[in-house]
Amino acid sequence: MAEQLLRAAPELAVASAMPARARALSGPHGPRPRRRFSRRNVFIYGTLALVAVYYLLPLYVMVVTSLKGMPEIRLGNIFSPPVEITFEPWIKAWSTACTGLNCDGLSRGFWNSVMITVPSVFLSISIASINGYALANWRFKGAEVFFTVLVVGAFIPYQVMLYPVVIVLREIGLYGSLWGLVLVHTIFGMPILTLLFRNYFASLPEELFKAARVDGAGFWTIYLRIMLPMSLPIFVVAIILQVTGIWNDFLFGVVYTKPDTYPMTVQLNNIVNAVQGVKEYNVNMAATLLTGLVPLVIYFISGKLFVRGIAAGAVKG
Amino acid sequence: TDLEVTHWWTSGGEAAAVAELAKAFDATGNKWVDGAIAGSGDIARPIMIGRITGGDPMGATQFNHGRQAEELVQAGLMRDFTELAQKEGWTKFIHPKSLLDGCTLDGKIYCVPVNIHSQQWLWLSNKAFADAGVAVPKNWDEFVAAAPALEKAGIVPLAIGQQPWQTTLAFQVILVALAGPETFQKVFGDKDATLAAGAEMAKVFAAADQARQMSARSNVQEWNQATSMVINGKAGGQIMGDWAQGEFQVAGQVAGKDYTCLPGLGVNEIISTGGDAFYFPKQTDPEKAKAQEALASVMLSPATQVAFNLKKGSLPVRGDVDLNAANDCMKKGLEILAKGNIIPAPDQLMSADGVTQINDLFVEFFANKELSPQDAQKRFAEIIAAAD
Amino acid sequence: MTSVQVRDVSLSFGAYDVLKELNLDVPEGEFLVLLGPSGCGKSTLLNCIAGLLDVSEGQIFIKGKNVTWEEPKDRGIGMVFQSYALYPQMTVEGNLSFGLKTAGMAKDEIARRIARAAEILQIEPLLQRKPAALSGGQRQRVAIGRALVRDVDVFLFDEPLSNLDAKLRSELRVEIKRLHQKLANTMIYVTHDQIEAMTLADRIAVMKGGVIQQLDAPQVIYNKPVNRFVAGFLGSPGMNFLDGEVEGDAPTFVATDTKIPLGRYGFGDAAKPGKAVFGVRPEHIATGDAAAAMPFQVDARVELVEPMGSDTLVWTKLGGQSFAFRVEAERHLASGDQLRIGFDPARASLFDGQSGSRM
Amino acid sequence: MTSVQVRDVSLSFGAYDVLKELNLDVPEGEFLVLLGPSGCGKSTLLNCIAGLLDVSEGQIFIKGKNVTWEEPKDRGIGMVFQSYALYPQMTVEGNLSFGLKTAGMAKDEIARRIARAAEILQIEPLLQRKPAALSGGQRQRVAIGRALVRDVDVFLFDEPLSNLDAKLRSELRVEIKRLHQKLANTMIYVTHDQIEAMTLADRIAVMKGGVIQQLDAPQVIYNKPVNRFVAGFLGSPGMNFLDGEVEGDAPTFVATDTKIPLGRYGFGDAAKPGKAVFGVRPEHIATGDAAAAMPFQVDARVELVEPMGSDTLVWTKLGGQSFAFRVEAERHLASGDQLRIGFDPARASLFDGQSGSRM
Amino acid sequence: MTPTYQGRPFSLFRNLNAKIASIPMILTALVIFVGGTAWTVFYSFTNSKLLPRASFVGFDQYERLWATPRWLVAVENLAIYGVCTLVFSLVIGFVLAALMDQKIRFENTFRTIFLYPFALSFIVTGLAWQWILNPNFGIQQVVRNLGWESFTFDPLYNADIVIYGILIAGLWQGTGLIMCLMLAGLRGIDGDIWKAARVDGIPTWKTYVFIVIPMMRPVLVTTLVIIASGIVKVYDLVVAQTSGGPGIASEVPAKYVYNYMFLAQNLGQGFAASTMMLLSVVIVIVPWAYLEFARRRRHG
Ligand SMILES: Nc1ncnc2c1ncn2[C@@H]1O[C@H](COP(=O)(O)OP(=O)(O)OP(=O)(O)O)[C@@H](O)[C@H]1O
Ligand SMILES: Nc1ncnc2c1ncn2[C@@H]1O[C@H](COP(=O)(O)OP(=O)(O)OP(=O)(O)O)[C@@H](O)[C@H]1O
Ligand SMILES: [Mg+2]
Ligand SMILES: [Mg+2]
Repeated sequence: MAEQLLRAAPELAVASAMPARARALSGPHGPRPRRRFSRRNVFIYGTLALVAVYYLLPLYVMVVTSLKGMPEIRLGNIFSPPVEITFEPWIKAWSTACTGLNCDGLSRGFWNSVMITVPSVFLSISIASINGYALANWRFKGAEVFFTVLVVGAFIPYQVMLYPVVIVLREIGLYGSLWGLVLVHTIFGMPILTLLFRNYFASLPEELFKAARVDGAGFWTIYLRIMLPMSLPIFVVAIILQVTGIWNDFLFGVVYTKPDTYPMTVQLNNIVNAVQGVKEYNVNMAATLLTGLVPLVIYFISGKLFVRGIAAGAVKG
Repeated sequence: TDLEVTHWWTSGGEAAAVAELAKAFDATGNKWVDGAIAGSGDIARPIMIGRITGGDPMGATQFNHGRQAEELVQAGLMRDFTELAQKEGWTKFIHPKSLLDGCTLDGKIYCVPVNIHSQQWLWLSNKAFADAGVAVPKNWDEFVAAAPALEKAGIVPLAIGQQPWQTTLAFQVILVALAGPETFQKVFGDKDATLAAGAEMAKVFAAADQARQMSARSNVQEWNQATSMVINGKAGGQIMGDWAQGEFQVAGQVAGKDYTCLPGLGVNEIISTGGDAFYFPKQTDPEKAKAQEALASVMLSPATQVAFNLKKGSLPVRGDVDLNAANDCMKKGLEILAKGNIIPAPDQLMSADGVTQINDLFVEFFANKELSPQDAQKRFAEIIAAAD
Repeated sequence: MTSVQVRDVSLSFGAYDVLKELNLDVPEGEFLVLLGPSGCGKSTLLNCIAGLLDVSEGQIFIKGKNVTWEEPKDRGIGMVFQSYALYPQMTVEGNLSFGLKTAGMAKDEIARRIARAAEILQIEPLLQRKPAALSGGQRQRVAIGRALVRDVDVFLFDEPLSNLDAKLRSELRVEIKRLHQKLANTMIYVTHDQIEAMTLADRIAVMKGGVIQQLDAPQVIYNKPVNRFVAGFLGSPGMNFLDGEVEGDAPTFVATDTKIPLGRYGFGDAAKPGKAVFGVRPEHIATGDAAAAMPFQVDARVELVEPMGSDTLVWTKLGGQSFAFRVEAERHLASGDQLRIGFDPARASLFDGQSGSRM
Repeated sequence: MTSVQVRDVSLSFGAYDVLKELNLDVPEGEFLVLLGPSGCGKSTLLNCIAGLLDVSEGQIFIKGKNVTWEEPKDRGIGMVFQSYALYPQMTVEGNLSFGLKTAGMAKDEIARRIARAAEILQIEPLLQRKPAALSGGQRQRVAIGRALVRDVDVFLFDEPLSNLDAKLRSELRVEIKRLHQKLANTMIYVTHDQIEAMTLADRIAVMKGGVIQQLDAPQVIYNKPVNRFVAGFLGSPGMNFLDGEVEGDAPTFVATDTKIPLGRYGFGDAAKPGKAVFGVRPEHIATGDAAAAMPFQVDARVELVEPMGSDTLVWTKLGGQSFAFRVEAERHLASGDQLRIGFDPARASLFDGQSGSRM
Repeated sequence: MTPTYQGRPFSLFRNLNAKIASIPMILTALVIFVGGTAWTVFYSFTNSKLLPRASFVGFDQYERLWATPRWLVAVENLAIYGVCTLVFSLVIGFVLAALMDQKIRFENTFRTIFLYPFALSFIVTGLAWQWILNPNFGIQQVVRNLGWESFTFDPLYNADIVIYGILIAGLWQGTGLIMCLMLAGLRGIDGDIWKAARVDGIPTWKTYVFIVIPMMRPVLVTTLVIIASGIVKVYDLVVAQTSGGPGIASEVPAKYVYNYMFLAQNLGQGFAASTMMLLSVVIVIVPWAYLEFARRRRHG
């Protein structure tokens, strides 16, 4: 029993492993005794586990459903695990689900999404980070005013902007092109990203910037050689936010592109929103999961950096 | 020439129908580039408008004909097909005439109607009435009378999905059926507000009130879920367009035996002639323009019409084609069409703005039990008065 | 009676042992200073006494009661932090009363205690201000007040002055000293500033690497450091160290050309031949006439002069090694000057070359 | 020849004036220290000279050239910051070469300069390390090296030592002093540590509220402060101030029962009757036999004794006010002891009661 | 006096590079946000239908807007949704962050679990929850199958509570990020404060409520901006979950705007509605921004 306890609580084990002292200590000594199932721990882990269930439930349902056949879905309830696992829905969602006449599932949209996301993320982050840098380190008259406008802009529903943006894109001749869409993502990503970058750069020691200026480095040299190498955490945050946002975007993707460049979400919408006919829930769920896969993978890879980056960029007002 | 065609036909049957159009078009030596967007006009329309006003128009695009595209036409963004229509004699074979009227503005023809969809149907589950121990009703009044029996048997008398357009559809169907086509024409076409506020319409609102009571327990979102309630005998009936028939067919049910269809709610055997049409935004490339003409004539060719409408489950726009394969209910519809008991769809009579407002009203009416029929009628009359 | 007793306390963070079987007895009313370089475990020890860290091993007694497993609030201690850790959004009064209110003390008793603390610390006019509106010194007094109102037996200070500028620091130092004389509580005070340590302490515990090197009265530590580390750590300017060897039977310290006879000055037996370090403090070196009276004398050449206002530090070379001494500010010396210096080896220290401990 | 000239420079942040028509001339090769309390505008002035802040008003000349609107790099200045501001992602070599590369200098010339700077600063073995792997002192040398390689005329230091512990600080202080002697560049050095100021400076500029209060050699500033602020700011332990009044024709300073005759000690004319503050430094006060030789003597009762190792500070009361003096560490005094103290009023300062300026 | 300004360069050219680099930001701010907004406000006074047309009708669109029950429902819903989202995501986010801050094990796992929904689009979120809340398949049916026959839980099908059904999904998607922000904030608080509170004998919850939370102001502000900007824009979620139903019970302003602009083809009405949204945003944001900046300047 005692051994079990020790194995259960490593803190205790370390302490007791030390050789017994020559002078025996009577009464309480060493670390405070801790019960593993103290009320506090039960409360903390209980709450966390309960909440985790709430968060995991939809994922579970999606995964389970996507692995069932349609008859099983009609009969059983959504929480029961699949009796017979089938990957048919996944294959269908990926490669054979139809939208109108195009029956190549999400696969086509996937590459479109990649081609939209990569330049959009790159450009929006580049511009926002330069903005943030200019705002934090090269304050000039009026800069804060533009910045305020930008932040207020973050609150404008996108729908309101659809029309003016169509006009702007038409006027500069980018309407319907990939670059038009990239521009739109850059514009609408700018408020929050600029805010993040500005706060981050402002939290870096100002002396570093001054030292570089004394060394003769100009605006761009300082940005590229001094600031960028120090900004990994905030770039991770920005990349996560933008990849998530742009990858999941539906509205801009559908309004500002053509059918052969529709992103994955449009395909997803087509698959799940086929109003007439029987809903293939399993295919829908598989398509849903497939669409969310890229941002999810990025999250799992960079979760720790994300929190650190947020701490760096968001907290310092 | 490649021609991009946008539409929102993405379900199985619809896609198959579109494939027919594409096949026929490809046969002319051009190529159909499919630009399907699922999720009905709400999602597709801003894209189309955006593309057209943004200066990057598609080759052709689906629109509900009627007044939706009016301004685009007025702004000179749409192609005029009068010449082609005269050459091919569209006016001669398109039946009913009202279909082409919807495409006509200032005497010029701007669109190509491809099918007719009718909404005025009440679908009944024979099993449900058998379970409740009452006879299958022959008209709306019998249906209302049978409702308590259904309720007692634990059956929802009337299934209505919660999406806004379904409740509006139900109301309009009731209106046409109970008040008759003249009233419909006067109210929606001539915007006769006095009539809208009058006794005739009060009857309609009372009926709608009954409908909403009967549908109180139908807890479904989508129309096909409601239909499947009828199919399973969990609901007595559903007011829905002719496309519901596809569901019964998929479930292997037979008209007359397993289910019953009552056009015009069995009161006024009338159907509306709404439907889908294609518009052709102006193109700068003459090659594309030629392809557009080819597409327009292909869409109206008899062979395409038959092939397309059989797949789509709708009625052809040509009076001169023969549909042998049609089932009972469809034949009922063809008969009515032949008799000329037709009315135009509200879309053709009223601007989208007005239609939306009326939709909103009925959506609210069905959802909000506190809104009395009298108040609803008053608001209805106001909308009609303000509409253009 | 001992007020705080630390018995065989060890503490490790993972594999890293911060405190190693540390023992410490603090009598009641004593002002004990923990002095040591950064990272030596001073704060850790203080946190163990306060109950903010669990010891890995050993016991802690306060007023004879074993408090090893007690909560901090039940130990009868009050603590003042380097950053003061005042609750920023509460007024001074709120800061003082928050703990008492939480303990459910009666309103009038709270008011009485705050009034008393405020009077002692002279912060009556500040009671309604927020910490942001206080100067460093005022903040520090509030932080002390927070401990004061709780009527604790032992005050723990963790570098309470290190955030302040020199002037304020010396003022507050005096205040703390006065406060101690007034309250006569036991106080344990962490610092790495040796002036603070010297002026405040009844006894100083010099720590290094989690071990107490020497625990004694300031003067003893200053004048008789037990090892080279303690000797070097105290004193500013620091002690002069000469590396060399002890030679011969009548022991003599030899660093290149400099020979310092040790025999007669109390080093007799301890000074075993071998490598050694000879240490002498700059202020124990006499110049001019005074030098002539010293047992050991040598000629030196001035290398660098550092006037420090109150006096001047002069750098020279002895046995080829840097050697500094202090002269009055009025003496005007310049680089290159020659002069005679002398000191009394009896006041110097001799450390073992290997272990560094005092011979 | 003047190396740096600041003419009528004002600077304000919004409505808040940080510098007010400030003038400053620094001759070539001088080591000038800017000393002052936190927030007085020292860094701001330095940044103006470096061109990192735009002045609101006034001009700045370096080597006779008007550089008011020049870029920092074109001013011939090098700057060393409190946190060193080393580029963390570059090696030491990268840090040193960054400015030169940016300026497009030839590779071999860069290498030559780095080699020279590394030699002077003795950082050759560190060239391939990153800043994170350096100790505080090494970092500081790299930071200086960064200015050194650029062959600048003027070095600007912004509190380069304030992040370090006392021991390292005093070592590096000596190094900087040596460097100045070797390079003979103009150096402007910001600090709020007066020991640094006293030991390093050729001249000290004491600032307060954006205004230079006194600009003079350290000894002058220490011994003849122009006002009470300067007097109080320098010296640790600080100068004793007695509030009182100057009375009579043969002027006498009176604080309650203490009367200090001034007439004979050089205050003659300046000492006008009225409120005044009498200041005397603790180390100018003699005790015992030495006191007997002083022109002014008084009996005092010891209130508090602060042993500081090298010497001991004794607190007493004079004219009802706190009064401290310094005795050797060997003197054992205790609270309550009576003794005679004395000082020479000629070495004291007398300030106007209102304006605080020296009489 | 000229000599003082001798050689002072034309101020436009100082920091020229910074200004050039800021051109994208300035253009975006001016052309898109200010320009687009002005354009929208301008056409809200017209009776534009499908295409913008400058035929003015004064405040007609606004009068109609405020007489439209659908708009009123939308505003009411947004208010409920907004307040609840604000309160719940702050509370839940904070509580989770506080629990995560207790030096727990598996912190990484928990954090990933709480954060992953943020990676999913609203379409996905809406769909998943629509399904779980579906009375025929989802939770309700499962509980009934367990034997509790009368159990009812169908928020998406009950007009009175549908907005809460949307809230459940919205919170599921968004609280993870809030938790991360809060956690970052908590980690930024001086450890001595905790020690001081422990010595004072202040219970943990009290320390959080009375000491820690007031100290987290900057994080709270950032969090608030993020939550609030999300609330105003809520659209996809509603569309994916309920399409505004049952009836119009889950209508929201952004959807109203969208529908009127593109479905009803009444741009004027849509613009009027969006102008109202902008106005409310401005009313909330501008005083706050002003306070923030004014406060900064004073503290330097
Ligand atoms: N939570 C911790 N985890 C791991 N190591 C720690 C932790 N806290 C302190 N240490 C280490 O323990 C050692 C002693 O730390 P402590 O804070 O007691 O030093 P200190 O003497 O107070 O130093 P300072 O003068 O800088 O405050 C340090 O080396 C430190 O790095
Ligand atoms: N960017 C700024 N905006 C507004 N006020 C500022 C700014 N920078 C400095 N100040 C104010 O100007 C005054 C002088 O600042 P400065 O940094 O020059 O002080 P300092 O003498 O260097 O102090 P320290 O010894 O603390 O470094 C301070 O009161 C400070 O608050
Ligand atoms: Mg410490
Ligand atoms: Mg400064």
